[in-house]
Amino acid sequence: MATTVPPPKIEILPAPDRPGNGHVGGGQNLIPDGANLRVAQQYSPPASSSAIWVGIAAICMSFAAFTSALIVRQGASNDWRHITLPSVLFLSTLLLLASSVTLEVARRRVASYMLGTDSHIASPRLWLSLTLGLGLLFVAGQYMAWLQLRSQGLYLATNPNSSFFYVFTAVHALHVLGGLAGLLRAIRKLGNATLRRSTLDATAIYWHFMGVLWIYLFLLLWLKI
Amino acid sequence: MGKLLAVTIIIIAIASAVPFVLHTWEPPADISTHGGLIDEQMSDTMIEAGVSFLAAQILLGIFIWQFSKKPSDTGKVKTFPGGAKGLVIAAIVLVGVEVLALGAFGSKAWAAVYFTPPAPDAMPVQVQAGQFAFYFRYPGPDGKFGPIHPEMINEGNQNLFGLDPANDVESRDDIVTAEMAIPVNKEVHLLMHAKDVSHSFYVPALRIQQDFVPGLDLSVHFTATKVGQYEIVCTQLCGLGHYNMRAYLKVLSQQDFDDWLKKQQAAQ
Amino acid sequence: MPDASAAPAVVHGPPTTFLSKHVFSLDHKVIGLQYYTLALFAVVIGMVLSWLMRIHLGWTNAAIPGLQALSPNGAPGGVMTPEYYLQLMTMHATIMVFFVLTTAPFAAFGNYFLPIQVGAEDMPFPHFNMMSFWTTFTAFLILVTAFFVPDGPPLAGWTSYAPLSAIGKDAGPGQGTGQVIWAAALGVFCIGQLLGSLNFISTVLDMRTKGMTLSRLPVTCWAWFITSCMGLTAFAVLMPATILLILDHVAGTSFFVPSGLVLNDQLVPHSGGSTLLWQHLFWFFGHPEVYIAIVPGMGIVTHVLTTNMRRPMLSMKAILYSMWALAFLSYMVYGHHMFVSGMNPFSSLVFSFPTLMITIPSTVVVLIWIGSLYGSKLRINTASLFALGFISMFVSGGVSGFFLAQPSIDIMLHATYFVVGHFHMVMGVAAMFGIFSGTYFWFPKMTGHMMNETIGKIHFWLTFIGTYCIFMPFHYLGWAGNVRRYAAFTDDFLKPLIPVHQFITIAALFTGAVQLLFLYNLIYSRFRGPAAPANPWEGTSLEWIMPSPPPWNNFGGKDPVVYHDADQYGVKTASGADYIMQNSPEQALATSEGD
Amino acid sequence: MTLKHICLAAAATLAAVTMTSAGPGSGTVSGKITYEGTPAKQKPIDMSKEPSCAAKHPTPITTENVVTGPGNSLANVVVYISAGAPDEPPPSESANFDQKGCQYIPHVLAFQVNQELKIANDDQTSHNIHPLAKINREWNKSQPPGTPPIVDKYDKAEMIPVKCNIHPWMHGTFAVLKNSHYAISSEDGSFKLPNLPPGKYTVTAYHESYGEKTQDVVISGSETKTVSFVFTAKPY
Repeated sequence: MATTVPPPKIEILPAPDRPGNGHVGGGQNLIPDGANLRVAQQYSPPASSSAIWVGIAAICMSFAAFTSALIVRQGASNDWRHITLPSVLFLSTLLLLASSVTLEVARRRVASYMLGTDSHIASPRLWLSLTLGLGLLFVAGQYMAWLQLRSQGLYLATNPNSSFFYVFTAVHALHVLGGLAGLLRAIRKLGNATLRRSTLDATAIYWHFMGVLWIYLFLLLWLKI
Repeated sequence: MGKLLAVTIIIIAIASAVPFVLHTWEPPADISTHGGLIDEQMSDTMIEAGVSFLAAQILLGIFIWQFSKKPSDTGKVKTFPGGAKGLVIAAIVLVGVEVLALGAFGSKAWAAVYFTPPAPDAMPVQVQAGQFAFYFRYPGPDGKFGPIHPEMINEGNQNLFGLDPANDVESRDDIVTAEMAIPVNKEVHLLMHAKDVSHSFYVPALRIQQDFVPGLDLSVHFTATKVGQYEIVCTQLCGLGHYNMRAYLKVLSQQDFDDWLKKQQAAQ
Repeated sequence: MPDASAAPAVVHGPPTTFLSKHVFSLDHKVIGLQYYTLALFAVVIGMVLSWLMRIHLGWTNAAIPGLQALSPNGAPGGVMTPEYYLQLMTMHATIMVFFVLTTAPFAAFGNYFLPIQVGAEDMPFPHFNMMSFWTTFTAFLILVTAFFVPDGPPLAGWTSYAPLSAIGKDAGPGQGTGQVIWAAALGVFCIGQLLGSLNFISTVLDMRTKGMTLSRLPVTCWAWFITSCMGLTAFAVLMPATILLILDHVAGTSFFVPSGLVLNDQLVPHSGGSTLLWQHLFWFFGHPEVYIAIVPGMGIVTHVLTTNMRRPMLSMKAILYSMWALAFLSYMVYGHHMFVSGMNPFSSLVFSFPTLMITIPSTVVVLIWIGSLYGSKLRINTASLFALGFISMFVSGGVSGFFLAQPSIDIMLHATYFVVGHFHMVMGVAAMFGIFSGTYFWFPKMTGHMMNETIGKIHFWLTFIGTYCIFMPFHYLGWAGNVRRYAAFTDDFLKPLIPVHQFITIAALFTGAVQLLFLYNLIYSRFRGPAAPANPWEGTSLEWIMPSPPPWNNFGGKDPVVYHDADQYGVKTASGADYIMQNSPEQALATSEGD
Repeated sequence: MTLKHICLAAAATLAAVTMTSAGPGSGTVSGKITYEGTPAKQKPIDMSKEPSCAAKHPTPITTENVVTGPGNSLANVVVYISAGAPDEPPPSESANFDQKGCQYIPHVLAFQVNQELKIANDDQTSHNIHPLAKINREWNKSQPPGTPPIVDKYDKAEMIPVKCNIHPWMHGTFAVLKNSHYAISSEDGSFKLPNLPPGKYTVTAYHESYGEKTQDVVISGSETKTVSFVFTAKPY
C-alpha cells in the first residue's frame, strides 16, 4: 500500500492567505505554514473547507426550525407526556464522542504520514476505520433505542414527545449516515493517495458537528424543559 | 421607441390612478364605531402611496424620454445633480418619515380595534365556522352558553354546536341561528369557534376581519351604528365550498332585535 | 487576494458521451440551460392553468371545451367544479413560485453565469450541482403526478394552511394523497435548492479568479449570492415543515392538528397540535421566498441597464447594501402575512414596522435606477425595454405594500384581490420581466445566436400593456373587498364586480397568447438566428470575453486576470471605446463624466 | 342455434321462473312502523346562506332525520329482507336522487347492489354529493348547475349516509340492498313486501337515527304476514 504511493516531487508553495487550505480544525497545530509537505503542493481549493460551514449553517437552520416546532407544540396543549429516554442512548452518545476522538487521532496520523515521519498508511486507515465503526455502532444504538421505545408501546404518534423523539433521532441519523459516507470516501482516497487535507478536514468538521448536534438534541429531549 | 415607452408609462400610471381618484370602486360604507380610523388610515395611505407611485413612474418616463440615445448622440454622459448621496438621503429621510408616520397612525387604528377590552355589558354572541357555513349562538335567558361537545355535533339533526341539553342545563335555552342579528348601537362581543379548519370572519361594512383558529377560541368586539342587512363572508381558504361560505348580518333596532330573538327561540 | 490556481474540487474533463454532455452533465452551463428549460415547461403549464382559472372566474358556468376529457370529475360537462378551481389554483401557484420564479432567475441564469462572471472554470462541486438540478426535476415530476391521482391535486393553496392541509381526505378532494404529494415535492425541491445555494455561495467565496476581489464582482453575482444566502436559510426551514406535515398525514401524528375538530359529523382522530405552528414555519420561509424570486431580477436589471445606459449606476454600493437590507429584513417581517391569523395583536405591530422599513431599501434601489438614467446614453433594445418595464412594475407592485404592511388596513385588504394584485405585480410580473430581460440579454451568449429584435419588441409592448390590464384591476377589486380564492362570486357585494373579472380574463388570455411570440422567437433564433459575436452589447463583465457559446471549460483552461470592476462604462479610452473589459489592463484616460 | 338464441332461451326460462314465483304461490309481509316515547323536535332549516334555495321554501322546511305521522307512525324506515332471500341481479331502471331547493329528494333512497344510481341537480347553485360509504368506495363530487347527472353504482350492500359538503343541512341516506324485497315506510308508517316465495326470512327495519330491528317470519304459500316494528324515540 504505502509503497504503491509514489513519493511526489516536493516543491514548497506558500499557503495562500485566506481561510481554508488545511488550516481548519486541527490543521494548524499539525503543520506550520509553508512547511515542506507532500500535501502542501496540491492542497484542494478551500471551497470544501468553507462550504462545509455553509452546509452546517443550513443544518443548524433546519434543527432550529425543528426546535421551535417542539417548543410551540409543547405549549400548544397539555397533552405533552415526558418520555424517559432509552438508556442505550447514553451509550451511543459515548460512542459518538469516542468516534470524534478517534477521528482526531486519525487526522494526526494522516498528517504525520504526509509529513513523511510515518511511512505506514496502515495506521491512519485503521483509525479512520475505527471512527467509521463507532459511527455505525452509534446508528445501531439509535435503532435499538427505537426498539426499546416500541417495547414500551411508545410509537411515532403515541404522544407529541415521542413524535419529536423519533423525528429528531431519525433526521439526525440520516445526517450521520451522510458523515459515514464521507468517512468511507476519505478512506478510499487515502488508499489511492488522492486524499486532500481539506477533504479530510471538511469530513472531520462535519463529523464533530454531528456530535455537537447530537449532544444538543439529546439535552433537548432529556432535560424536560 | 424610447419616447413611446416614456409616454406609455406615464399614460398607464395616470390611468391606473384614475379609478382610485374617482372612487369608482369603493369598500362598502363603514357602519362601525371603530371603522372611521381605518378609513382615514386607508385614505392617508392612498394619498402617500399614490403620490410616490405617480412621482416615480413619471420621473422614470421623463428620463427615458430625455435620455434614450439618438443615433447622432456622441456626447458625454452626465451625472444626476446631487449624485447618489442626494437620492439615498432623500429616500431614507422622506420614505422613512412617511412610513414612520403611517406606522404610528396605523397603530392607533389597530389599537382601537384590538387593544381595548370589550365593555362589560357587551352582548355575547358565539359564532361557529365550519365547512361551509357560519352558525351563531345566543346564550338565552340564563345568559350562559352550554358547553360544546364536539363528538355530539350532528348536522343531520341540526345539533350544530354539539349541545347536550339532556345533561347540560345551560344548553337548553341556547338559541342557535344561521343568520346573525344584533341590536344597533350596542357593543357585541363575538366569541369565535372553529369547528373543523381555519376560517375567517369578514364583514367589510363593519371593518372587521378575523381568522378562526382551530383549537384557539378568539374574540372580537364591535358596535354597529346603522340598521340594515350586511354580508359575512369567509376569507380564509377552508375547502371546496369556501366561495359559498357566508351568512347575513342583520343590524336591527333593539325592539326588532328582541322580536327576532323571541321568534328564533320559539323555533328551537 | 484570491488565488488563481483555485480549481474545482472535482475537476471534470470535457463531456464525452451524449449523456454526459446533455443529460447528466457536470457543466454549470448545461445545468443552467436545463434549469431554464424546466422553468419554460413549468411556466407553460402554470400559464394554461391560470387561463382555465380566469375563464372560470369570468364565466363561472361556462363549459370549457375539452376540459371534461382532462378531468371528468373536476369538470363534468366541461363546467369547472369549485374544488377543481382551487386545485388548479394551488398547482398554478406552486408551479409558478417554486419551479419558475425560483428556478429561472436564480438557478438557471445563476448556474450559467455566476462561475463565468467570477472567472471560474466551474462550480466547486459539479456533482452537487448536477444533483441539484435532477432533484429539482424530480420534485417537479412528483408535483405533477398530483394531477393523476384519483382525487386530484390538493386544494389548500400554495400556503397550505393547517389543519386543512393536515387532516387528510376528509377535509376535501385532494387533501389526502394530493396534499402528501405536494408536501413531498416541496421537501425534495428544498434539497435541490440547498445543494444549489451551497454551490453558489462557495463559488463566490472561493472560486473568484485572480484580481476578482469582492468589490469587483458584477452586481448579478452579488444578487445571486444574496439570494443563495436567503435560499440556504429559507429552504432549510421549509423542509422540516413539510416533513412534519407529511407525518401528520401518514403517521397519524398531531403537529398541526388541534383537538376536537369535527368533519362529516365525525371527530378528527388528532389532538393537541398547533394550527399557527405551520403558518409560522411556512411564512418564515415564505417571505424570504418572495425576495428569492425578485432579488436576482434586480441584479439582472441593474446589469442590463448599466450595459445599455453606457454608464455606471450612480452608486452600486447603495444598490448592494439595499439588496442586503432586503434580505435581512425579509426574516423579520414574515408575520405581516398573519395579521388577522390570531397572533398576539402586539406582535402584529412588531412585524408591521420592519415591513414598512422595507420600502426604504426598495426606494433607494428604484431612485438609483431612475437617477442613473439621467444623463445616460440609454440604448433601447428588447433587453433594456424589459429592464425598464421591470422598474415600472416593481414600483407599481411596491407601493401597494404601503397598505398591506399596516395591520389596521390589512383588516380590510387581507385575503382580497388587492393582495393578489400586489404579489403578482412585484414577485410575479416584475420577476418575469427580469427573466425576459436576462433572456434577451444573454441568449446570444448562451446559444451563439442573436434573438430577433423586432419580434422581441412586439413581445415587450403587448406584454407590458397586457400585464397592466390584468393586474391593475386586481387592486380595484381588492379595494372593493373582493375576496381571493373564490371559485365563484355569489355574494351580493361581489356580483357587481364580475364584469371587471371578465375584462381581466380577456386581458389574461390575450397576454398569455402573446407569450407564444416569445416561445417562437426563442426556438427560431436558437436554430436560425444570426451568429452572435462574442460581445454583442459591448459589456465589460467576463462572460463577454469568451466566444458565444462558451467552450465547456469556459476560459479554455487559463484563468482570466481581472483589473477592473464591471462598471467601466462611459470612459474615455485609447481605443476610443467607451468601456473597458474587466480583464483588460487598460486604464481609462479620464472618465467622460462631468464631475 | 346460435349463442344469441341460447341466451334468449335462458332469459325466457329465467323470466318464467320469476313469473311463477311472483304468481299466486307467493306471500306478502306488511306492517306498520311506530315509535314509543317522544321524538326530538324537528328543527326548521335556515337556508339564508343560499338565497336561491331559501326562495323555494316560503315556509322553512324542517330536518328529516325523524319523520313522524299520526298515531306515532314513523316514516322513512327501510324495511328489507336481510336473510332468506337469494341475491338478485340489479333491475335495468336507475334509482334517481334529486337535489331540489337544497334538499335531497327522496330523503331515503333504497336501491340494489350494482343498480344504476342517477344524481341530478335541479338547483341554480353547485352541490357537492358526499356519500360517507364505509364498505363501498367513498367519493365526493361537486355538481355545478346545469351539468349532467352523476351516474354511479355500489357493488356492496350498505346503509350510506349522504351529505352535501357545500350545504351542511342537506342529509340523506342510500340503502344499498342485495335483493328487490324492500320497502320504505310511508307517512303513516305502513310498508309492504310482496312477492315472497315460501320460506323463512329475516325482516330488518332500519332507521337513520334509531338504528335497526329484525324479526323472523315464515311464509308458507300465498299468505300475508303482518310484521310490525316499534322504535324507541328520545327527546334529545
